Formats: sequence, C-alpha cells, structure tokens
Amino acid sequence: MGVEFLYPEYEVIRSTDRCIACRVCERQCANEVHSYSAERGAMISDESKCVNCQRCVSLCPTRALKIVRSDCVLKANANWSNDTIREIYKQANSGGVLLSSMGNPKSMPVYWDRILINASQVTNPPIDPLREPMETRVFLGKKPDRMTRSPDGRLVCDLPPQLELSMPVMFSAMSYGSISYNAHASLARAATELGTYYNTGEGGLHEDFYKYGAHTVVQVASGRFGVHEDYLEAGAAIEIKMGQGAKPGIGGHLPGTKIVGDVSRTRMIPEGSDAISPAPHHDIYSIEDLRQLVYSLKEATEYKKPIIVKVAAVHNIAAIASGIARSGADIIAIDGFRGGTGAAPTRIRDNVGIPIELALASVDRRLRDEGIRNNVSLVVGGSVRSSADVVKAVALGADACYVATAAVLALGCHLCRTCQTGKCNWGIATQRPDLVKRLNPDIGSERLVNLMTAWRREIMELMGGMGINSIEALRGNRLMLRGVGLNEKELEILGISHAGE
Amino acid sequence: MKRVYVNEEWCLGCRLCEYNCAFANSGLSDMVLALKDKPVFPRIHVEGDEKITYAVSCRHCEDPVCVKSCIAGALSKENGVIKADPDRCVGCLTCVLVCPYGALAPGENGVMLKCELCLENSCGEPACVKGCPNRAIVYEERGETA
Amino acid sequence: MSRYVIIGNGTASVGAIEGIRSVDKTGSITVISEEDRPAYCRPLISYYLEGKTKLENIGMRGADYYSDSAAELLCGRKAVGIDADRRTVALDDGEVLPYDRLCVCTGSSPFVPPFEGLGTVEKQFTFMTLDSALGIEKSIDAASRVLIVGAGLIGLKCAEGLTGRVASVTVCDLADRVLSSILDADCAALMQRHLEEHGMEFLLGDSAVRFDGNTAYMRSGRTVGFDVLILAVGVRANTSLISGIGGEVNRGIVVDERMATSVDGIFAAGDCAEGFDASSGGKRVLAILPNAYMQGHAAGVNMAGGSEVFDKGIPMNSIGFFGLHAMSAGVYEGEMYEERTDTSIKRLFTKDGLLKGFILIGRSERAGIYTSMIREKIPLSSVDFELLKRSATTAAFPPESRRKMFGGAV
Amino acid sequence: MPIKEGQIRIPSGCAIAAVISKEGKRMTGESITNAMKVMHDRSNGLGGGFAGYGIYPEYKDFYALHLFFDSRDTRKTCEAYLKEHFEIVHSEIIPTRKIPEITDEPKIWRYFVAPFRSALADMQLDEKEFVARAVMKINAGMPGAYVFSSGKNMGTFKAVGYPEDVGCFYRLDEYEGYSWTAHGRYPTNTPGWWGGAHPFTLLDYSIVHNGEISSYDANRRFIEMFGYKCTLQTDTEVITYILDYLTRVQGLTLEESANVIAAPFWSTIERESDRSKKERLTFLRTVFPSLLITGPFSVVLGFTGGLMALNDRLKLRSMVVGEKDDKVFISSEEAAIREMEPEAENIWAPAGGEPVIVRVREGAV
Repeated sequence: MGVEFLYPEYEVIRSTDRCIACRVCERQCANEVHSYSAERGAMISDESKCVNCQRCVSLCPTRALKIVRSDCVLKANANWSNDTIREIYKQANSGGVLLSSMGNPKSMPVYWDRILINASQVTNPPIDPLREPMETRVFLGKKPDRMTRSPDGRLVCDLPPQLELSMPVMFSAMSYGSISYNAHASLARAATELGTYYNTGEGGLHEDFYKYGAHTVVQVASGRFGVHEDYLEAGAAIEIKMGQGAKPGIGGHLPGTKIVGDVSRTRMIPEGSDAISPAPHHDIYSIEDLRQLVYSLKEATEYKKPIIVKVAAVHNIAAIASGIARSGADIIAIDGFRGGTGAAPTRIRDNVGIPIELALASVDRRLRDEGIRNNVSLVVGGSVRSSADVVKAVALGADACYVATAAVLALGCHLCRTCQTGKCNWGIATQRPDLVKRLNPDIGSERLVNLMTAWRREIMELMGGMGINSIEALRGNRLMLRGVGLNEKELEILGISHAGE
Repeated sequence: MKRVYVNEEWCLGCRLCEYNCAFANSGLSDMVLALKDKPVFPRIHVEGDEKITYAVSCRHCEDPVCVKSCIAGALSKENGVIKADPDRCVGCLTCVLVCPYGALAPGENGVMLKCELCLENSCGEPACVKGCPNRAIVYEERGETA
Repeated sequence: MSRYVIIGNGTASVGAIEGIRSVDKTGSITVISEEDRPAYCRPLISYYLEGKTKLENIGMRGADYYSDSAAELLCGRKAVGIDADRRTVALDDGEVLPYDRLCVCTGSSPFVPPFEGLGTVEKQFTFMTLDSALGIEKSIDAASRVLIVGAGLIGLKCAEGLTGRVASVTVCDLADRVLSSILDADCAALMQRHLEEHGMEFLLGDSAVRFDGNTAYMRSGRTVGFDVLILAVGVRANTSLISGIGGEVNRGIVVDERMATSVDGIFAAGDCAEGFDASSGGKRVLAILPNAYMQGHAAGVNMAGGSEVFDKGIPMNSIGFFGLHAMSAGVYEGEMYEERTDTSIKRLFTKDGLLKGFILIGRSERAGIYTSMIREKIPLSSVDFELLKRSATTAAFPPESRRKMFGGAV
Repeated sequence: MPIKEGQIRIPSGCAIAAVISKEGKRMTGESITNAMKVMHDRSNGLGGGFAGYGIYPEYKDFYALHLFFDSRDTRKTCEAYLKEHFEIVHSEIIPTRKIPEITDEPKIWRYFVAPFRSALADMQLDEKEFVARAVMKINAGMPGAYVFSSGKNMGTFKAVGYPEDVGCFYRLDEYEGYSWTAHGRYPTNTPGWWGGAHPFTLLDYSIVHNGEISSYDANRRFIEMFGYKCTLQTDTEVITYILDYLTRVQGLTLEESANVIAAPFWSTIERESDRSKKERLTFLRTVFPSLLITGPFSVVLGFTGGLMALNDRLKLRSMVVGEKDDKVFISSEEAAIREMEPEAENIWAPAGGEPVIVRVREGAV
C-alpha cells in the first residue's frame, strides 16, 4: 500500500449476465484470482494476482470472462513508459534483479518481417505440391570433403554421423524441470511421430523417455546436470550448450522448489537444492577447450553421434562459428536474442545478443568464405515463428531451425511470461502435479504434430511457388529473398537484394 | 459399443462436464438460460479429492443390475444403452442402492436422470466428452467382456 | 422342444421367462397367473394410490411382451397340484399341463391373524395386489378414517399412499417401532418423526385384539374408530405346492444357488423361495424385487440348460416416504460406524474385515458402492475405508481396481 | 543503361540440339546448324552457339582458348598474361562470314596453348586446374576479355543472333567433328551479350541448357566455396562448374554426377531394390545436397569422347533422343532430329533425372 502500491496490470471483466457460477475459473486458476462469494452469491476476483494467462477465459463455458489490460496508467510519457516506471517501482520495493520469462518482448527489428520470398512466373513454372513430390528431408552433420573409392573402383559410402529430419525444424532445448514431464512427453512423442528431434535441455532425460532416444538430442551444459554414460548413449545427438539467446553470458538457475521427485533424480542432484548452471563451462575457457569436450563426447559415444555446439548470437558470432566449425563439432546451433527462457534477468533478456537473422547470414557467409560450410550444419533458433520464417532461414543458409516458443504455444502456452513462478496454469512450466496433469500428452503431441504438419505443408507451398521441389535447393538460396525497408548495411549483411532489384 | 470412459490421470476436476451435461440435457440452446441461478442436475459427476479426480457416469453395463432392480420398469436397455423413462420412475432410488459404480443420482423432482450418451439430445456426441478440456473423458469402443 | 411351465406371474416369473429365452428361443413357455392381468410392478400399487404413477404405466413390460417372448399366459387360473413323477401341473379348472421344467414363482400371501370380530368389519383389505389397491381406492373418501395394522414396508407405503386422500391415517403395530424388519430403533425413530410430521398417527407396541364394526379394541385398552381397515401384518411364502409333494420347504421353498428345489425338474424363485443370503451366509427368504428378478432369471437359464448361479442375493431396501429415503442392506452385525444429523443417519456395520450392512436415512448418494462392498465381500483392507465410510465413493478404491471398473466394458 | 549477364541474373528460354557418332565419324557443322532452323521460334535472336568435338585434330594436345576482346588493348594485355603462363603454339583470328544477321561482333581470337611446366610446378597444380584457374582469372579479373572455350580438340562458337545465323557466321560447315551441340537462346533482357550466349564451357566440358533452375543461388554459393566464380550468373555456367567439380575434382562418374544434380526423390531411393545402388544414391544425396538442381532444365553436356543428356527430375522441359546407325541425336524437339536425319529411329523422351550418356567407341577417336 502507499508508495509500494502497484495497480494491477490486468482487469478481470466478468459478465454477470453470463456467469453461471460454475466455478470452473476458480478451480483452474493456480494464482487464486477467482473465488465464489456465498454472501454475494456471485464469483469475485482478486486482479492483483492475475498474470493474464487466459486459462479461465479459455475454459469459461459461457464466455463470461475476459482479461484486459488495466487502463489505470500513469501519465503518458514517450521517454518514461508505463512499464519502465513500474520496473523502477518494483526495484525500489525489492532491491532485486528483475526476472522475466519467455522471449524479449521489446519492439526491436524483426528482420524476418522485412524479408520477402520469391515465386515463379512465366520463365519457370511453379510446382504444385499436391501433384508433384515435394521434399523437406534434411540431413544434419559433417559432410566428407573428398570422395574415395575402394580398390575395385566402388564409391566408398561412409558418412560421419548424421541426423535425419523429415523437415527442417527441431524442438529446441527445454529442460525437464523448467517444463513439465507431460510437456517433455508431448515433445518426445511428437518428435518421434514427425521424424524430427526434441532436446532435453540441461535437465537430464527421464527414464520414461529413453524409448524416444532415437529422436532425442541430449544436452550437456555448464552444470552437467543429469549427464552420465547411459544418457549420452540414449540420444541421437549430443548438444554442448555454450549459451542461450535469451541470456547470453549468464548461466541458469532452477530454484530448489522445482527440484522435486523425478526432477531431482533425473538431474542427479538432491531434492530441494538449487540447480545452478555456471555462466561458463568451467572446463571451457577457450576454443581449444571446446574441442577437447567435443572429442571427449565423441570418444564416449564411439563417434556414432553428431555433436552440436549451441551458442547465443553475439556480436562476433561469425568468428565464433568459424572456430566451432573447426572444433570437430558436427552441427552449430545459434540462438538469437529473441529466444525464450524459463527465467532470465530482464535486463539481460532485453538487451544482450543480436538478431538471429543477421547472425545466420553472417555465419553462413563466413563459413562459405572459408570453404568450411560443409564441415558443419547450421541450426538456428530464437523466435522462428512460422513456416515463412523457416523458409527465410533456410534460404539465408540454415540447414534447420530450432523452435521452442512456437512449440509451447502449441502446447497451450499463452505467453503470459511468468514461467518463473512455477504456477503455469497450462501445465507446461510447472512441477505441481495438479497443474502438470493439465497437459495431456495425447493432446499436446497431437497439437505439435498438427503445427509441424501445417508448417511443412506451408513450406512445401512456398517452395513450390519458387519452383523448388526439394528443401536442399532452397538452402542458402538467397536469390529467393528480397529485403523491404532495409538499409544498405542490413542488406549487405543479409546478402540479399532489395525488393525491386 | 461406444461408451464414455474417463481417464483419471487427465481429469482436472474442473467440472465442466457436469455443466455441459446439464446444459445438453436442458433442451435449451443457451447455457446461461439453462443453468444460471438454478440448481444443476448433471448425469455425470466428478468424484475424488485434491489428489485424484474423475468423472463418473453410467457404465451401460452389459448385465445392468439397475434395470433388473427397477421396481417401476422405468429403466430399460435399448441397443446397449440404458435409458430411464421419467414418466414411469417413481423415485424409489433402488437403482441408486444397487449401482456398484455410484453412477446414478436423482434429478430435481426426485426422478432419476441418467446418462443416455446424448443420443437423443442435440449434442451428437456426449457433451461431457466434447467439452472436456483435457480429453480425460472419451467416447470410444473398448473390449466387451465375454 | 422343451416345455416350460411357470407358476405365478410376478417379477420372478418375468425373470424366468427372460432367463429361458436367453438360452432357448423355441421351447414352449406357459405362465399360470392367478391374477387376471399381465405381470405388473407390484410395489407400484402404493404409488398408484399416491397418484405418482398411472395404471397404464404399471405393467412390468410392454403390451406385446408375452407374444414377443412366445410365452402363453393363462390368466385367472390357479395351479392346485404338481405330479413330479409324471411332470404335470394340475390347474383349478381340471386342466393338466405337462412340463419338462417347472418354475414355482408363487410369491407370498398376506398373513391375516385370526382377530376376534374381524368379520364384522365391513371395509377391510390387505395390500398386496393391484386389485386390493383398486378396492381400497373405491372405499375411501376425503372423510375416511383409515386404520392400518402393521408398520412395516407394506403398511407404511400404503399409509403414505393414502395420506392426503383421507381424513386420517393411523398405523398400529405390535412392535415398538416402524419398519422394524429393516431399521433399528434410532433410525426408526427418525423415520417415525418424519412420518408424523406428514400427518400419520402411530400406535406402536400396541395392536388390535378385537374388532367390532368400525371400532378396534387395542391391547392397551384404547379404542380406535375407523372407516377402512387395512391389514398389513406380514406375509407368508406360498410353498404348499412343493411341500405337498414332499419337497424341502422351510420358511420358503428351499433352493440351491441354481434355484433348483429339492424336487427334480422343479425350480423356484422370488418371494416364495428361500435362497442364499450373501450377507449372513445362510439361507433366507429375500422378498425383494431385485432379488426376485435375478433369481427368476437364474432359474430360467438353468431350466433351459444353461448355467447361471445366483448367490449374491442380500437383503436390501430402498424406500422413501414423503421425500425421506431409507436405504438398508445386509445385516446389522459387528462394529458400527455412525454419522448423524437432525435429518439423517448413516450406520455402517463391519465385521471380520468386511462391510456387512448399512442403514442410510436422508442420504443416498452412491449407496450402491456400499451395497456392492457387501455383495462382493470386498475386504476393507483393500480400500481406503476412512474415506469410504465418510463418503460412498470409488475414490476410496485402489487406482487399479478403479481402472478396472471404469476402464472397460462392464 | 541496359545491364548484361554477370551484373544480374537473366532467366531465359531455349532450344538445344546435339548429335554424336558412336564410331567417331566426323560430321561438318552444317547439319546441326540446319537443325536449329526448325526451332527458330524457341530463340529470340539474342544468342546462339555451338560446340564441336574433334574439330582440331592437328592441335589435339593443346588447349584451344577462344576469346572475345572488346579492344586491341585488351587483347594485348590478355596475350601478355597468356604468354606468362602458357606456351602459345598458334594464335589466329577465328574466321567468320560477314552476314547482315550478325553485327557488332567483338574481336574473336583463338590460341592453342600448353601450360609452362615450371608454372605448374610452382603452383603445385595439375594441368587442368591450372588452365581452369587461368580462365577464371581472365573472365573475372580482366574486363573486356572473355574466354568462351578452353578445351582440347574442341571448340565453342557463339554470338548474339539466331543460332542458324551464328553457325553460318562462324563457317561451321568448314569444321568437322564427331559430336556437336547447339543452343538457341531466348533471354529476357536486351541487347544480349556475346559472352552470355551458350554453350558455356570449362576445359573440354560444354553445356547447352534449356531451363531456369530455381536452385541457382544455393548451387552457386556452394560451388563458389571451391574456387569457381560464377561471373555470368547463368544456369549454364553453374551447371558446368558443378559437373567439373563432381567429375574432375571429386572423381565421380558422369552417372554418379547425374545422381547428384538430378538426384532421385527419396521415395524413389527407398523403393530401390539394389542395396548397393540404394546406398550410393543415399550417400550422394546426403553429401551433396547443395548440388541438387531443381527447377526445369534439359541439358546436354559435351565432353571429350561423349555426350550426356539430362532432364530435371520432374521433366519440366522437353527433350527427345533418336538414333540412326552410329549416330545419336538429342533435341528439344523431334523436328530438329528429323531435320538432321529424316530416318531417325527409336525416338524417345528420357525420363526426368535419368541421364542418357553416349560415348564414342573406345579407340575410334
């Protein structure tokens, strides 16, 4: 109260004409916004607890509810925005670092939206995906430099380990702990059904999910949580996480309250202890150290699994990628600054890193300039929001994309950005059993499969329009892209012409 | 035969099924009109505690003890579906006394209401199934016992 | 082609027809009915009086039931003797019916004690048949004073049915409480209070010893004036056809779990039969409708060469008066768990790790779960009885058994 | 100011034709020139050209460099460069006929050369790589000079104009070769540039191509990692480089190279019953995804001792093949084959992605 008071950000608008007091909203709100007042004979709400996750809105059988942004705001100020001032108040109240979840919501350039895709007209026929085969299969991994022949002249067909994707999209790292068992089950089942991969993140692999190992990327991050021999063996590939787009340069912190039961067992740390992933890997202070870890992991898995090195997109990403390409890694994953997170300091999330579009363009160009593009595959993430983003990323030079925010949206996430509270009403970013069960993996996996199937169809339509019937002919095909409203420098970095050129 | 099954692993105890059921069987086209400020008499009931919840409705037993026990001939089995005739039911609750699933409860005037799989209302498929937000209630064919 | 004969036309008889037809679609079925109408729902006669059901709704099955079931119904005829050696049944009109399998579903008859001066009472009825209900209906008017002898189920249902249609209803019983066969004293008191609130008068621990015209002289010395007398003292199983040929008869016709009597080829079911009581472990006449049907069905199946065992019968009742329901089942032995309020009582009886019986007044939710605990002898150790005793819920069952119950076709 | 090939990517439609004698019998260029006449409407007068194999038997051990120069000075500069790296055994202006249909011709020269051994040793390169780099160097780094043919015992002849006029202009009736390829172009720009006409060649590879490949930039950006410079931004150029890379650099056979650039669909590969073939197809597609060519194309690759015709795997461009005695004919249209050989037999349309490779009998050339 008084100086510490912050007017609630949202208002719960309940139509009394429609409300039948079924109390579904009350039962479904983990934040305890709704309650039934016997005295008033009506439902009431405590808006100060509302995070605008829309669970109640979605389940209200008479559409009696809506959540709106409060119009009780401070005096308009183009410099001191309402949000900025509120953050000041919060920090003055608490003295703490502000925490946020999911991706950077700030109004920063989205280059995907400034890039347009080509289509065939007259000189070259578009291809109709309903009539002609349209291929989206991708192999990720190092490709041999030289063909060799056996003494009898036959081509030697030995390949370094590859990941085969039915389409150029994988589900990116989200740890068991940051998301729920059922969210992992949904991802694992969907990846298996789709013929792509999901990623354990740094939380280990629950024993129930070893059966999906052929479609699992197991992650080794700075905390090394959940890493053991069987874990490394279980996955189809191993990802060394050096950084994350939402929080480059810092580690992770899963509070002890979430380290319960299976989460603690899977991470191999005691119940209730905080899981703190250090900012650096303390055995990697330079690129040659990374090479050692890459080869340690290869040795441990008999060179049968590709090694992915995941880094956040930062200023000198091209040089970093070049170093990784020479480290023995098979795949480089780059995470742009709009990537999501289960929790990150707000200032870091909103101010550190660079857009994935620019990072991708410059990395792809650098690797080609150095003639080592074939040494590695390139996977990009950090707010790939649609099939069009995927097509643009591939045309800029990516082999595949990582998606996570889109995946959790498919699972029911409404981007309320309060994952850090652990009270996810959609059963995704929570470990509370009563909330976890809200995500039925039958539905979750089906929705993920639907989303990816839809994207795949759209990718095929876009490819067909360009007269391309195989995704590999799109990769790095920047001639298929044009910029709009971009300056010379941006076009130069992206390696594309302006629309009209 | 297709029956309504509940998977308690996914039941959230939200009770939407109860309201959807009561609405579907109200014969009205507007849920607010049907249920607002009125006692609700669904034919499916959520049971359980804070740990486990599940919705129970008539199992449509192959060998229904309620039908055999009805003193008024109000319960009958048609094409596998057990139906209650409200004109015949005298509200003695013998069916409640014999149903081992606790699936039956009387309606507003003491006459039995029971799940008839929404076959005769406008719902098409059971309203509880259609409205379940977590697919905890399903309508499907499972192995018949011999 | 087998010839089946069923003596009697109540619930057990219908069960027997349906039992036979579930096995044998072609054999001939002959049903001998003393009453001059198709089988009807006997318990509905009080609801008829009360106006809760109509005559056209009282039939147990549809109009074409007997023809659809290919059963011949002989109405208004009475079986007077059985020749077990020749396998024939003699009827009151001299006809002799041959049978291969016979089922005796003769039910029970009202027991009328030899009251002094009973003959002087002009309007006196028992309350077992639709005819008796129709007869009562004709004899009463709004000014009638009704005296009912017997505060058991029949007497009280009759009383409920008449309440509001007549000037007064007085119920007397030698027992000191109402519904003495199914309720203990506390429960009976609750129910009695409720009935009194709805206008019934009771003379308990007292009974008529002599009648003179419209006056009953009570054991206590009181006199009660009445216009209509209804005798509902009790019933007796109709066993004479079997005892007459030397078959084993106790309080009812003794049957095994296949409903076979001690006489070869003859089965018995319903209120006339003394079968297995799963709650007490002994043999007992369980004169309740669900039992009659299930026994009849089992008898029918076994008559037709099939195999059906019915050994799950237990005494149970669900009965409501003016909106207050009393449910009971099993035997009231062992340790008692009780919950009570001003308007409700719950009593559960447990013994040897099993639920043996219960009485529920004013609360009926999911009572069948308790019933099945008794019937199926489900060990209390296998359920969360702490939860279960507070609330009849399958939530108290272990998840696996619940999954079995709700997870497949049943 | 109009822009030309190399400054922008120009889509074009085309006519192609080819003929080869499996017995190595030499034919003059007259017949292939006439064949292009009947496909006149497939070109628009903005480019035509031919490649003949076996036409320089007297200089068969020397690289025949055909060059366009925009001026005498350019020629002098270029010749100085050539002299520095090669022994030039003969040089001359390529003889032409003055005809009204062909105008504005540049200076057209040919040089028969061999690399200096010392230069090869200095650069630790094999001879072909050396020549290829020199060609790239001139074409990318010497404005006004353009090498448009660089193989041994073969030559390319191209110009702005209709192909039949180009054949007449270059006096192809006076050359004899065991195989010929021809191209008529329908570019979508004007005025057309001599260097932009086809065939496109590198060393003894020549490509005539009809189509517009949609994978162009993916192919280009990949192949440029290996020292190739796609200065013309044409499909023909990139296809030539890809085939050069796959066969010469990686040592793949033509069939294997065809399996890369017109790789079978995965569904087709999965149905393949021959296990080793299936393994090979999977391997090649996995290793060289960026060299898959999509979009419509029909190409004829000329090389020493043979021809390879290939359609895109959907067969989005017409191409037919016919035979007569020792000769095999390939063309966009059957009419052109009939023009060369009215009695042609076994005319068929090869399936998409299935290479037709014709080789001259061993020892015949």
